[in-house]
Amino acid sequence: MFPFCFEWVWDIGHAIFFGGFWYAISILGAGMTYCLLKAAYDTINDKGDSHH
Amino acid sequence: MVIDLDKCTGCGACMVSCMSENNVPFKEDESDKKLSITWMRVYKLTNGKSFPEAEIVYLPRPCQHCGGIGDHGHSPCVSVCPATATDYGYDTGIVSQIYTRCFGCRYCMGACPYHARHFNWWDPKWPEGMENYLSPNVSPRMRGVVEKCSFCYHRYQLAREQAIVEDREIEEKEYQTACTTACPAGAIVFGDLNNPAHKVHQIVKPDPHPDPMNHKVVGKSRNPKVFRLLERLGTNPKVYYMSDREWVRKAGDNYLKGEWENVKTHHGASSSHG
Amino acid sequence: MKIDRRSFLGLGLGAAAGVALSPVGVKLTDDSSIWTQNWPWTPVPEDGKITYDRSVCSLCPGACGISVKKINGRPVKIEGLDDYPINNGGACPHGISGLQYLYDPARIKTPLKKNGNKFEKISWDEAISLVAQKLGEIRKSGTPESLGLITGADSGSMAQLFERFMDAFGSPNTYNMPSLESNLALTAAALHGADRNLGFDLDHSDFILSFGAAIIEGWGSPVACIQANASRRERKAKLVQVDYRLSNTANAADKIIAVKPGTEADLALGICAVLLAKNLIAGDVNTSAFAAMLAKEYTPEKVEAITGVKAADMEALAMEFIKAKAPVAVPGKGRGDVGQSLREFAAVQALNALADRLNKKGGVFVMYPADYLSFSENVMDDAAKQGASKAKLAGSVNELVDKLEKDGGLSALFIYNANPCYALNNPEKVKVAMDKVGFKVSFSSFMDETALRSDVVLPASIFLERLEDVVSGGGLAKTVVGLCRPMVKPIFDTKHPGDALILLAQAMGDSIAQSFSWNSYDACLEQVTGKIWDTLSGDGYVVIDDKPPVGTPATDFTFLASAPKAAVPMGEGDYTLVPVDKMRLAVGSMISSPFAVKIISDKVLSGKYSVVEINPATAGILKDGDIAVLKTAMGKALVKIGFNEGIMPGVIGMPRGLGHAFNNPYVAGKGVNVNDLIGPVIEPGSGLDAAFGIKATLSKA
Amino acid sequence: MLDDALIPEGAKRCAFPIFIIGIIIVGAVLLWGVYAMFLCWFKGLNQTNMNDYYGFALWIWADLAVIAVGGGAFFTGLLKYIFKVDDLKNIINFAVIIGFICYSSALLILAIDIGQPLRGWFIFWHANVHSMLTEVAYCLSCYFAVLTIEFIPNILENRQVNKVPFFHHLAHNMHEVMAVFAATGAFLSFFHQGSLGGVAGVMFGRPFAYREGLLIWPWTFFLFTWSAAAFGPCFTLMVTKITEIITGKKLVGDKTVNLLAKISGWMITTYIIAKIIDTVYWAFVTVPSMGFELGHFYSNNGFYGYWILITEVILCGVVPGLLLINKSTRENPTTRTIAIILGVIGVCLNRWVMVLQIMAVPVMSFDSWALYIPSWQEVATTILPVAYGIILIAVAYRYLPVFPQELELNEPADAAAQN
Repeated sequence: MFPFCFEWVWDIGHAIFFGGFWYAISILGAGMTYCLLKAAYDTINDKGDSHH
Repeated sequence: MVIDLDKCTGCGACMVSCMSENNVPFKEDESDKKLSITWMRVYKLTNGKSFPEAEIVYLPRPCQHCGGIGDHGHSPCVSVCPATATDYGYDTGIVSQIYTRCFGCRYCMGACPYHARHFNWWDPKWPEGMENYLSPNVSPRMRGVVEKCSFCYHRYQLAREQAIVEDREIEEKEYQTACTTACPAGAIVFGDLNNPAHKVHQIVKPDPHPDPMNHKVVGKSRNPKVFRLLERLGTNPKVYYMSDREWVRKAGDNYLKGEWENVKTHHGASSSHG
Repeated sequence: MKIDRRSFLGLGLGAAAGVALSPVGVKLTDDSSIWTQNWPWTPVPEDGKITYDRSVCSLCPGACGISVKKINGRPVKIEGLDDYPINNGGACPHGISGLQYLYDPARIKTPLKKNGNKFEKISWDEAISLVAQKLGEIRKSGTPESLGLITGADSGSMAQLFERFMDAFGSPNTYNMPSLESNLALTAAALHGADRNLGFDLDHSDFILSFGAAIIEGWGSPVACIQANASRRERKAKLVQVDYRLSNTANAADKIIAVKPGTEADLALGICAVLLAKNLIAGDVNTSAFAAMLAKEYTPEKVEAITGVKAADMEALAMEFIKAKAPVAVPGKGRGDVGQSLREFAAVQALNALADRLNKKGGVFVMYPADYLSFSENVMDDAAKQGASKAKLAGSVNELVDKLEKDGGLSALFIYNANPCYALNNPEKVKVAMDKVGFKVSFSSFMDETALRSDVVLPASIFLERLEDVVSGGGLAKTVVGLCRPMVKPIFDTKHPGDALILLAQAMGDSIAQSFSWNSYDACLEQVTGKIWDTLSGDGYVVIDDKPPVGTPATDFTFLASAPKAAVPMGEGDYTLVPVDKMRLAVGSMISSPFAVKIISDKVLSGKYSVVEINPATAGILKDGDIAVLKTAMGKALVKIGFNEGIMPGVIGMPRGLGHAFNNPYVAGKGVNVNDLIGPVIEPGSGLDAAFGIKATLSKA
Repeated sequence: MLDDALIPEGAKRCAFPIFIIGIIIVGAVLLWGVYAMFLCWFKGLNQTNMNDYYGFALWIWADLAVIAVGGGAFFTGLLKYIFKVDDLKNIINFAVIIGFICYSSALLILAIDIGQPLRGWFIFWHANVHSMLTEVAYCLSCYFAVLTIEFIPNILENRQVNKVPFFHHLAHNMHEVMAVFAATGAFLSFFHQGSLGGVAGVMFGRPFAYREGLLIWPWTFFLFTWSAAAFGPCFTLMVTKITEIITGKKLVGDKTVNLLAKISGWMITTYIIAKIIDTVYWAFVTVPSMGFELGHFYSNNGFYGYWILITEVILCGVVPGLLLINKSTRENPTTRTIAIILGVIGVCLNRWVMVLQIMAVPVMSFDSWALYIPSWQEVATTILPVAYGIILIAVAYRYLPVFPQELELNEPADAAAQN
């Protein structure tokens, strides 16, 4: 899972597999962080009109 | 490993020797063989004819230590284990099993066509006092993990350590599996298939080239009396079987109607090249 | 302050986030997995220095050399001993399982005394004095001959020690359980004179004609025989098996001669007749009466009618046999122990004699018992002399059972190396007979069927705990004395039966004590094996002799000339039930280990059921896997049907060695004891139980 | 009612006590399953009827099945957020909830199925990237995260929760970027649905399972993804139908239903064509090369015959496909429902075959068929997720605005109720 796990090898298989994995994870992470921060921001300077 | 099926008497010494060497547990009822942990299992095959034409053969089945398609080390079980708990030793050709890492998904059992892998459905339990005969060279397995024949890897380790200390190669007789040494009929021969000095190599004469008829297959025997189980699947086992009886050799694999006739002739023919 | 929903939710989330981010979760996950890798209830064997120790296995008469692997002196593995003259390196499943016997919690852990129908633990002192006192009373009453001994061992110092005790006590009533050894000795006595053994030189024969002998399934010295068979293949020596089912031996044979069960002797005699008729027999053996009998009773046609073997085939076989360089005929179907007749053994041996195969390389050796023991003169008082000179109660253990069951006759009985309440046919009758004996002393290591019925148990240490001389038996063509050495101190409060006997003798006092003046069995052994002790204790074995004996012994055919009748199976029914010996199942006084039971095929034992072999052709409405009722004149049992193309139609093969009834869930309560279904048929003259089978019926349960 | 405050504005729900009674009844079944689950955890897998021939059995089938039918979530999401098929907004929430249930169930079942649950995480930590199961585990858990993310806004829209400005804004913002999540989800789903197929396809020791393929991916990889996308919506529609029957309300407009049904129909048809091609190639090229005739896999045993192949491919594949692409049968509620049900059965049957029949077929010439019947513990733990699903749907339906169309579709009923 991590380069420091002993069965890790720097080969194409690991590159593709974990490349994809960490990519997906970071997207989800980033997305959620964005939403949370944005929500916090909106809450502070409350725009009640954010309904639509 | 080569097993001479014509010598095997089905006495079961190999099974017991294996169990006692590798701390294999036992239950009160072991008659359901699908729940019975036997790293080495002796199958009984019949030729289907009636007395007195009937014939049987006993076929001992340890883990076949497959090299996988093209013998690249991707054994059916090794390639599927999600946790790298079973691995192929490129130096020894032995398929290992790390009990403390296996988490019991049993995918390897599904992938193995030989049913050489067994699951610990129960906690291993020895009658009070009997755990005294357990050997420290092989750790007893805990419930919920898969186990299988290791070609007595611990014996290899001991022999190797000795050899390293004395700075030399391991000798043939130094590393023999428990089933081999136990067999009263001397039906099991064990050694390094790649070492021309070893008896197994001399019997099997493995063909280093891919089989022209099926490129998945490597290391086919050039001895017409010798065959492997399910060779056509391309599992490339390291266990070879030997028999003078044609019906026995045929039973080692699956053939379409009429196919055997050509295959058996080819079998001999393959000794021509390589 | 007032906590409103917002701050409350906020706090909640904060806490959750906090825990999630803290290392607690990770740590717990990791620890839990480490815990699963070291579950306290999964044993961790103690490591240590590896050593190997050599000894001899005495579980069966095979007498194989074994090598015991130890860790810090703790035995962990048994393997065959390389270069041992009997099994050089090979081993059988039972020997390898030896350690399971050693540590078995089901062993008898202390001396026991029957109290009502329960056993209570007693000390060795109590036990010895109790037995001594009981025996003392018997001697006082002036009937020392009413002490009996049933034993399995017939050779070695232990056998002689028991004999010595019986003599010193004053009783002739020693009986051996039927074994291949005893049957061969009986045969030799009938044909060549008393006190001889027969050894079959399978290693050098080029044509083995086996009359049902399960040569690779436990006959004789199992490992030696299996190795002989393996070498036979390399030597291109032929094996012809006379049998009514595809035993593993028959399967390994080059040819099978299918005979009706129980007609092996007739075939042998038929072949003799052919040889005589063709005048192909050796030398000038006086065979007149015998020859006449054969010419009359065993014409090829008659033999064909009896055995089912075509006359032509029999003649061809006879010719093949006599033309072979080194042929040998082997008697004793199955393991050659129970259900054998002297007629059959003698007929086969007669064939060997006529073919001039006695004392020839690759033939039969008529050997004198290994004479390496020198006991000092036995001290016998008058009572002893009188008693010992009295006639035996019966001619054989089977006849003894009859006698006891009818009108008793023994006031005390020793049982050593024997389990008659299981191993003899119709054990129920044996139990009744046993109950007629006032006082029974068992020297067993396990609470088997017979020990259960005894009044005192003097638990024996098993072979891994004792020093003993073990003589090769089992029809081997050589005599090897091996030394069984203690691999560990006794695990439980058991004693070497030799020591128990010595203690007992000394407790009895006067003449008996004088006969047993050693202070331990070990000392006794060293003394009586004087001539060979040094080599024995040094090399671990002594080869007494492995060459063909010189000269050709005379053969007396009178027993056969009297045209003894063949045993007829009891009762009626469309099937003949025959016991089947399996290599993986221990028989006689030996009980299968958990490992042995584990490797039994599910075509032999299925759950609680014995699986019987039956040819589909004669199975009638029964299907493979059905549960059926097997009925004989002796009783009935529930069995599972196992279709087997390899058995003669009309014959039911039932595994021997199952159905033990005592408290050990791993090896007992599994299947049926085939002996329960078979009644003894005593052969006149030999006293052997010649019941090779019994008529039976099968019906769907 | 005491939970009025939580019920979506204007929506009508059954009386609270009735609701609770319903929950209790289903909850009883749930507890039964939980009991069995703990038996398996504490006593070990000897509680099951699995054996060394059946390392994979009922549970793995259940896993594959729920994930297949759960495929409706990713596919609907894909269509809605990426291909902007806007009509699907009326069913997307529900699709997500069903997906959430399916995937959480799958993870739970896996946690029971493995012999060493406490070491389950080794599959991540000591990952063997060549194993299809590793791929499954990764994508499965990642996609489960996606589903949770997709589910959250719906929860936050609960009347009370939504009053909290932060949650209100969070829900809003998550809707904004949902396309990104949906895309990631689709990507992940493609792989784990596929690798579930790969699990069987790569077993070259098992001729019944083995398939040739593209690069490292056997054909079953693509077939599984495809079938999940094809039959998943059927399941979504089926559950919607059931919910409608139970609530006695129309919850999703016919336009949406028919649209989804149509898409599903075309997917099924195309899938089944591919499946037939695959089967034929496997039967007449792959398998003979290993020495087997097709008949070997469908004879000499008491259960598996050609019937199972025909049922899966024709009756539960071709038939629903055609019924759903044909306008008249699609828009006829009866035939549509029949097609949908057949479809769901079909995909489940396919997963059964690809798990249990593989284990049953003898490979060594001297081996024999192995059949198996699950123990009650296995059955109970397999029913557990169903009960849990029912409860979750009930609660979600009661307290969350799951169906945007609910009010408009049920106005007359509401009006009637008001006067």
